[in-house]
Amino acid sequence: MTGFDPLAAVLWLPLGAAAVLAALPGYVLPARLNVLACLASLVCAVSLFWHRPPAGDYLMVDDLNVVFIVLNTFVGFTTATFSASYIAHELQTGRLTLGFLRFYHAMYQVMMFGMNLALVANNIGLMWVAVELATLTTVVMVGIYRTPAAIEAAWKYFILGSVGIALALFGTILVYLAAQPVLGEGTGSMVWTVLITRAASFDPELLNVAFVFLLLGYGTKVGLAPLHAWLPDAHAEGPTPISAVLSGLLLNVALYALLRFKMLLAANPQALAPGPLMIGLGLLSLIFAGLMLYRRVDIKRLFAYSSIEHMGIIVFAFGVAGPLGNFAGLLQMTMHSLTKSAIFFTVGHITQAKGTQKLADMGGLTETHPVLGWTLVAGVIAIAGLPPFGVFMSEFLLVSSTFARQPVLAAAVVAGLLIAFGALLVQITPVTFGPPRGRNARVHASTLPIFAHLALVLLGGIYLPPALVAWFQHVAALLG
Amino acid sequence: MTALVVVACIAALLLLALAAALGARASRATPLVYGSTAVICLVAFSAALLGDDGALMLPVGLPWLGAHVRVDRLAAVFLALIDLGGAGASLYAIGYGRHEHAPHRVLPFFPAFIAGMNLVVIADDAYTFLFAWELMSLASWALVMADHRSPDSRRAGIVYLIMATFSALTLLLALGLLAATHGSYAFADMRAGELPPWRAGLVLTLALIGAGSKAGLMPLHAWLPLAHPAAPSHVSALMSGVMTKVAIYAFIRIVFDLLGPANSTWWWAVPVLTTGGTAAVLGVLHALMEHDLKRLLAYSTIENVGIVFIGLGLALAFRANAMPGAAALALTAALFHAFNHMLFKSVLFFGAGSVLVATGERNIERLGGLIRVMPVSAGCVLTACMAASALPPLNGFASEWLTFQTILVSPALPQWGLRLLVPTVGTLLALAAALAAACFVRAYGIAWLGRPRSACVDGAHEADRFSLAAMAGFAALCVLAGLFPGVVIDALSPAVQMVVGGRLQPQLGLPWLSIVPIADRSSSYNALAIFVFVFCATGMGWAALHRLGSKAVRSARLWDCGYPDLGPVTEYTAASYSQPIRRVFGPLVFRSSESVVMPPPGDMSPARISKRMHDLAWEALYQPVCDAVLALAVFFDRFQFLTIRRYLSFVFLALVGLLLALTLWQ
Amino acid sequence: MIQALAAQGTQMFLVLLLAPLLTGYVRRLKARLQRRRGPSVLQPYRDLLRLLRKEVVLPETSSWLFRAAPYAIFSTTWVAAALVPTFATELLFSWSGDLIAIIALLGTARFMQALAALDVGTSFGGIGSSREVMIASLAEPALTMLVFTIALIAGTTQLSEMAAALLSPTLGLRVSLALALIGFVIVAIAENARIPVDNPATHLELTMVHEAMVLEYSGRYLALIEFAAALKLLMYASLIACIFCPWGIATAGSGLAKYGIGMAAWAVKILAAGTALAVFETVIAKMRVFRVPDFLGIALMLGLLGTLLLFVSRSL
Amino acid sequence: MHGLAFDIAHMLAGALVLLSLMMLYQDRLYALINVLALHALVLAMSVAWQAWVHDAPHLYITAGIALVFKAIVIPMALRRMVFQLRIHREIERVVGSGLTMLAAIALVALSLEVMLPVTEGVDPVSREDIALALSVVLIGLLMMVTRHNAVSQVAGFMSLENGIVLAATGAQGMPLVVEISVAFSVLIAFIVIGIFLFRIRERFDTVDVEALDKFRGERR
Repeated sequence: MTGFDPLAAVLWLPLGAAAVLAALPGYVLPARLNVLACLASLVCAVSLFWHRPPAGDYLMVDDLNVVFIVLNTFVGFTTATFSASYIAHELQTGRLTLGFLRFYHAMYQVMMFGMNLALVANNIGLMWVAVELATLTTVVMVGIYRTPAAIEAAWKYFILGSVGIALALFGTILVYLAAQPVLGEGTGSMVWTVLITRAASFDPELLNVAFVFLLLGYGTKVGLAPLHAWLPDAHAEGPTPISAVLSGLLLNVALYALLRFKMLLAANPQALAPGPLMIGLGLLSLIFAGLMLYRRVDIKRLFAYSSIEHMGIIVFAFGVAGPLGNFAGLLQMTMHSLTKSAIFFTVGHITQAKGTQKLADMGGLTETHPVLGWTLVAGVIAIAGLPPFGVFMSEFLLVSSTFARQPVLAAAVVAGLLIAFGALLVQITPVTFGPPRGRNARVHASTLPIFAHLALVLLGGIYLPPALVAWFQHVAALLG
Repeated sequence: MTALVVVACIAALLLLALAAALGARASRATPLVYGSTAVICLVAFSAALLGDDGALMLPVGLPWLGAHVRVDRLAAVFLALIDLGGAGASLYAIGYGRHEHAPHRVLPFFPAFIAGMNLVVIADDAYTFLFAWELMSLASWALVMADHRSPDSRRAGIVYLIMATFSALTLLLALGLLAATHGSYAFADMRAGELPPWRAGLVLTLALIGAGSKAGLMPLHAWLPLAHPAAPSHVSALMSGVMTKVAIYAFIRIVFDLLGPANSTWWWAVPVLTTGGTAAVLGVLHALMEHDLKRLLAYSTIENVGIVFIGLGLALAFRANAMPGAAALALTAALFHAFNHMLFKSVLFFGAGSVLVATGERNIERLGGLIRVMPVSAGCVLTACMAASALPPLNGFASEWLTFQTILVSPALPQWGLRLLVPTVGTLLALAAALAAACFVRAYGIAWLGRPRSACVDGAHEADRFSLAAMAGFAALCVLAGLFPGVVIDALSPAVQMVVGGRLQPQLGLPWLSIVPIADRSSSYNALAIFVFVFCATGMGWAALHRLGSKAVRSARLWDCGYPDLGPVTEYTAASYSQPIRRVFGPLVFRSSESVVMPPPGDMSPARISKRMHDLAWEALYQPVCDAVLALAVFFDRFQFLTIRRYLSFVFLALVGLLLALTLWQ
Repeated sequence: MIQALAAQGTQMFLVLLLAPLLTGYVRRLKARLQRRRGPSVLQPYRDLLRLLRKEVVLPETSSWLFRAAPYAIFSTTWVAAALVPTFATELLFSWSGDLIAIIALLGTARFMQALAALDVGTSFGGIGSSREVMIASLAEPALTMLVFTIALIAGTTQLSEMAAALLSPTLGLRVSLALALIGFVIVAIAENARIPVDNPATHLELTMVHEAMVLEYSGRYLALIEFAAALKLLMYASLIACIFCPWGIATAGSGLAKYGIGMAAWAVKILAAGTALAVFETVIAKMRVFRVPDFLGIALMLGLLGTLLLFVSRSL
Repeated sequence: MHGLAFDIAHMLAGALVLLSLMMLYQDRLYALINVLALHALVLAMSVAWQAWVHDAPHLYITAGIALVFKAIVIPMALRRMVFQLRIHREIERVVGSGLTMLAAIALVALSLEVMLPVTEGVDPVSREDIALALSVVLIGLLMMVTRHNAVSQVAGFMSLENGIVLAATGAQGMPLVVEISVAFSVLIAFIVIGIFLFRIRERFDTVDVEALDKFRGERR
């Protein structure tokens, strides 16, 4: 490999694109350029499958993150495609101006950079910085409409996110402190690949305290109840592409960070098993979000709560651990991000067609907008964990493997799943079926990203590529 | 080989579904799709009937396991049942489907629904099984939502899909427990497992809840009378006649096959018998109170499922006591009844569909006199009604007769609990059978006989020839299965042998085509002979009357004990028809009450009677859950409206709390 | 074989021949008990003949079912009656249906009758049909439970085998059997539309059950239905006789003399049953329709109790 | 580590906790901002002392940032804001100051109880620093939770962040400390700019965070 380093490209491409986009006026060209940059990042990310550079002090690629980088760039690409048609409509209706659009595109790339960096970071400090960067960019994106509600959402996101990030940093410092007596001072004590090999000799009690901070810190970004408050509003008030990215990617990135630390704890036999904490928070999030779904009036907020619910399931899965639990968690992360972003794409078009986000003002979509309506139905079915979609497989593995060991927990999960499913069904049935309600504008929908996501999710329920399975199994073993 | 054919049929059905989704609005789509479905079903049916056992592994599904499919004798029986029902419904739908308002909401899901049911039956690992199970639920949900503009359909769809998911999750838990012993999701490994008794009992309970809620056992039936009627009639026939059988299959597969005889205990029969008996009686009582033709049929499905579960419970009891012969009798009765129910319930739903097409009405209080405008349909439906009422010489009686014979064997059971329970269940069964007859007299008498009660009957016309062919075909099968029960019993016996390790003696070799379940001495039944007798007796009676008696016939106005005819308004209504039975059972089962407002003497205003009935299962089981969830939702809703400071205090409290916990723990 | 066939044929036509006689006898006796002279015992035959010769008046609103039903009612009842051993057991076709099947055959007859009552679309037809199915829905399970009781004692549901088993000296006296007898009588009264459940002689609309159902029938159709009712009464009498006092009944293949004894015994039993019925109907009053479930509930409870006792005693 | 260096480091960290408590006690915004500046100053001294003791020159940058940015620029900006928005008299507590102080003292105890037993293997300075830093962090959070006012919330967040920087510098040889402190400064700048940019006074008529309520969405 001479000259071309895909890892560097994955990072530099978005950054460079951000600089260019910040300078370009208009919206057609920047939108296309945005898509193009994302596509290029995706190609580079895919090439990581074949050329894995050795882990350095700052960056690395391994079985865990290679999947997530590709997922990240893929969803980034499809979201950019969706965003191109979405933003055009927003310009027409005057919700955004050209100046903001320039800012939007640049920020989009910076955000992609931040997330990619967080995923490939080998240094826990660098990872923290990257997550913070991604958070800050999404904050400004959420507030981009500058309506009072958007500003309020952004403000809430910002304050809660900042506190979370501070706690995560404190946890990171504690991890360093735990590593320092073993690995000595300096960079080495923050390099993840080094940490994991020596984790067994760290002070377990310090690691425990560190994990509490990391769980709460990154958990805030993940949106676990009761730290979730920013999430629904940020999803609901920002532009829909950003909602898709938030749910589909940013939550994953934060969770990924949490997973890295969980692996450290798993590698230390004396450390407190993080299971009970994660199980508790996961269950709380699942059931809480499930109940919150019932009284939502805003469609985007509805699906935002569904994201909380899924994050709860995923964190629960990792808490239960074991090869099947971890596998289920990883699969669920992947499938959720694909499905949820597809749902947000659909919802974006629907809200444009209906001119509102209020559930009460929508109805009979399968009749007025058959493609959007049925896609929403498919998306909801997929996200609810029904076959033939991929979430079904992960929930199948999770529930069945948990029940034999901890019947009460599995029963609680089943109850939570049912509560949430009932809510989604009750909420979405009048939207997609029944007599049409509200405005019925035609939209020029870009259905390709939606179908691509749903096709992948469908494939996930039927057939998983052996390579992916092997990686996940390897990672699942590391996760303990 | 059979496995391959069935898998190919499933694939073909799924492709057909896809094609239908893309081309549902084409002009000839309806006959094409239904015709192809019928052909594919027939292929699968003959493969199941003629084929051999075999297994297949497809490289999809769970990554490290693959999708296992296997056709064994049990699966073959249910495959035959599903595909026969599917073929009949498709044939019916070629005609019926022309009246569909929105064919694009039905056509794609219909083949998928049948494919899902087929796949459930041949699945040989937990993932494929549940995948197919949910596919079946989803497709049928979409069919229930076909008439999406009606609020009832939407409500039915919501309740149905939630209950279906509940049942799938319960089965998932059951299979998860089974899988835990060997850590493998393949059925082959589950069979080998030896479970601690409490675990096996838990699996049984979960399977009963999961499969039972799909089959419509009380009190988990709430979705069934909502969803079955909401779907188009040919789909109702499939859901009632076939899908409930798939649920029964699931129960047999898990409890009889996967749990295996080694794990079984006698008390398992207790919950199965109790729920079965309760469902049988309560189902038919609900049906008796119902005015909606299709809902009535749906409740009758609950009754029949209950009867099947009584058979299954008896089989469990006998198997646990190592009495394979008796267990075989019980299981044969159950499977036979399942098959019969598929036949007659399909005809009944087809008939209801034809009535719906002809009159646009499902409320029997507004029907009447249809026998004169739809004579052929009326004959088919009458046959099915008689079969459903367990009257000889039709098939429904044959299977109930077998069930009664099984109950008569049960004093040989060593457990006291069962000895007390079985006769009680026998009473329930007898009660259910008698009430079923009452129910179908009422349904048929009010809807098809008498004088038209509303104008909607005026424009009615006979159904089209495809519908008639389907109805007549299945009605003929009802008669044939009733006259030659031995054929069906013999066809079932390999499956019975596989599941409980015993079988009935071959029936076809017996003289005069009688069926003898246990021994010559104890009981035998020959439907053919009875039929011939009745036939001859009728002939003799007819001949004698026409030789000896007057042939004069005069048509005249109604006499009615001399009352002047006040028109069809004075006809007996369905509500008043069931009033005596409501008086007897209502206070207990429905907490029903009646109040009469009688005007004072001299006042010319009409007297009024009003009745109040409660659906106790809904009020005791579902309403509290709904209320609790909604109350919690309202309570938690306030967390959407807090200030940032309060949210921050959650973070703060979580942090302090966790740190405190950690300190205390360390 | 020939003999069995002959016996079977004899029985079939014997029940046909004697059914109206029993009805006539009961009527006559009742009249005498009420100090009336009453019609001749042969009056039912005359009634039937008279009806046969009358023209049929069909209501305009009736359908083919209305005309077909009498035949079905008559033939199923007749077959049921022919399957019950009267003077001899193990007739040629007795294996073709056991007691459960016989009861179900009567159910078919009732099903058709209830439908025919609804066919013309009058309120009287409806009231009768509705009450009939209510009574049947209680009587039938009661009967089934009683059959269970007896079947458990005899170890069979075949009537011939039952009679043989109950004749066997090893049986002894059973409580369950007594319970079953009482239950059986109650059910028989209800099924045959006798007092106190129904009054065969009434035409007071509020109390009619069976009569309300056949109001619109006339001529030969009515004759068939009346005949079927008479057959049913005879059948129940024979049934009770065959099960609870099978003494004297001939078995297959025994000589003509035995058959003669059997016939004589049967005649005595039937006469006794008729007398008992007449006396009972004279001393008791008709009950309200909504008391009937209680009455039948007793039979059901007796059946269940009998079965439970047997289930339990089997273990001792 | 020789005694004097340890004592001075300890004293500075202790002073930071004390200042946090003082900040919690303040009722007036101007006074609060003054204490905040003092807090940052002490932090800068502490960081500089660490740099001196451990001979880690890059920490001087952190100290410099703390001094210039947090002790001078931000307090000035906040003052200006308070002046412009005319809220210098406003300060709303959720709970009384006595109760808050008690809670704060409990938090200090908790953080010592949490940190000291688990850091036995660590260098004593780091150990003290990290324990006291946790107290500062928790008190900062407490402050954010117990005040309605946006400016005092910023102050709370800044003290929280000061605690983290103290912990980061206390952890000997930790890389990226400078980068982290820069990142944090950017964060704080964002917050302050945010308040300016959104002109909360103009839009919402008050800086009180409770006033944002009506935009919480979902109000029916």
